[in-house]
Amino acid sequence: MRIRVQEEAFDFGAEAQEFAARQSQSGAVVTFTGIVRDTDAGLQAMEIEHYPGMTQAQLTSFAKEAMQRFSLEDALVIHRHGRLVPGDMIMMVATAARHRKDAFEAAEYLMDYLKSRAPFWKREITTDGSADWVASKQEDETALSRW
Amino acid sequence: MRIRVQEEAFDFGAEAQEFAARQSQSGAVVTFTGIVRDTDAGLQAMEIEHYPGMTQAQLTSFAKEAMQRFSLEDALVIHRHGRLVPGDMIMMVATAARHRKDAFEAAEYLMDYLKSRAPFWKREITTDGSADWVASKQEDETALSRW
Amino acid sequence: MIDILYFAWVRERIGLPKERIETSAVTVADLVEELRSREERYALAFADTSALRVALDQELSEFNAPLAGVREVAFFPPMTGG
Amino acid sequence: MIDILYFAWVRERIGLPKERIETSAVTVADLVEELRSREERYALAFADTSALRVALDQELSEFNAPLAGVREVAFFPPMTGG
Repeated sequence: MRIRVQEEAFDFGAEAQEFAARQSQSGAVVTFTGIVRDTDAGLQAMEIEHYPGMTQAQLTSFAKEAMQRFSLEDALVIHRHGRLVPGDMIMMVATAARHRKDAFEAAEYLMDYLKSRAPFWKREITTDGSADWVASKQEDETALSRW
Repeated sequence: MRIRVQEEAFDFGAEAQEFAARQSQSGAVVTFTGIVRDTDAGLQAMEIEHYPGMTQAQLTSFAKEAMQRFSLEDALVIHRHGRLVPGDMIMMVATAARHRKDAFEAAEYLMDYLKSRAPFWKREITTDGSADWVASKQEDETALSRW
Repeated sequence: MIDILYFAWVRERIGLPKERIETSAVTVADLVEELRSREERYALAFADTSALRVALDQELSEFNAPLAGVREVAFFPPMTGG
Repeated sequence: MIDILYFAWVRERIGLPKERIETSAVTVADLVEELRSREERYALAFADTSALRVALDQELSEFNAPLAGVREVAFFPPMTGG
């Protein structure tokens, strides 16, 4: 299980490959990657603030819970903070399990918790210079009730 | 949308990276990779037979349906046939959508159809030399009823 | 003339991957009956059609489907892809 | 002495990321009341606590939680990770 919170970019392909290659018992590997996408208003950058002392511990606790709940062989979470531009990868999770159902559900579980329970806050800087904090979505809160 | 049925190995990390990088509208990319895993009986190899005339068309039709149903920006399916050994990657799917729910569901949809409706047949060659066709699972058939 | 393809253990039991035959069978089920009556290995392969799947011209179909116009019939066990 | 941390728009409204204060507040809600009464900018930041989340010693908590033994309190809007 590996958890990384970092400002620098990560190499999604290399991380995904390495993760899949180091599993010995798992027939199923699922990855999720979040990418900064342009908005209708024109996005110049996305700034991600976080709570340094809490982030790593919180992500570790989600991953531990996922490992147990979905009988994972392994899990990986990488989440960036700082300034990102459209096309940049924000974060990724990867899960490895014997069966695909567990690998899929664990990845969705991690994403649902990352969205609403990990101490990150996104701000969108539009091309006209305005900066707006991204509002949390009710649907993200609702998604948690599934678990 | 790309569909590849091939005997040779594929580079999962490079495919995943390239797939994620070529999306311009999607905030969410999900990949699934199937890996040959060892069995209790000791697996020497897995041989995958397929129906050449039908495979490509069938996979294309699943991917088209997934594109529409889950509003995908893109989808990728790669499936190997021939002789594989434990640790080899059998196949991968990748899906790109604006929202993570669609990307996840589309990948699961593709996997459920690949498992039970794509003309591949697996045979396990154990270390003691016996060769057994893998039986289809009732749970895979049941999984289809979700869609 | 119709091409018949066999895959996986159906191919193994019958002992060949493909054959071309002349048939007047109206449905897939008729064709199966005809094949079964040929030889023991066919009877064995088609003993339980609930364990088999059929594709007509490379599309999944049913055993009660008509064969009119069909050029390629394939018999195989439930698929195990992914 | 207790450390109070502010994130995102809470930090912006209050105008600082962190401060150390002396308080006799028993619960988080008491502490919020105390802060609100200090200055307009606090009153503004804490106008609607249903829009806020709180962590005690880096664990998510509730506004009715006791502060006894707590060394670090953090206030922030609902999280938007992923």
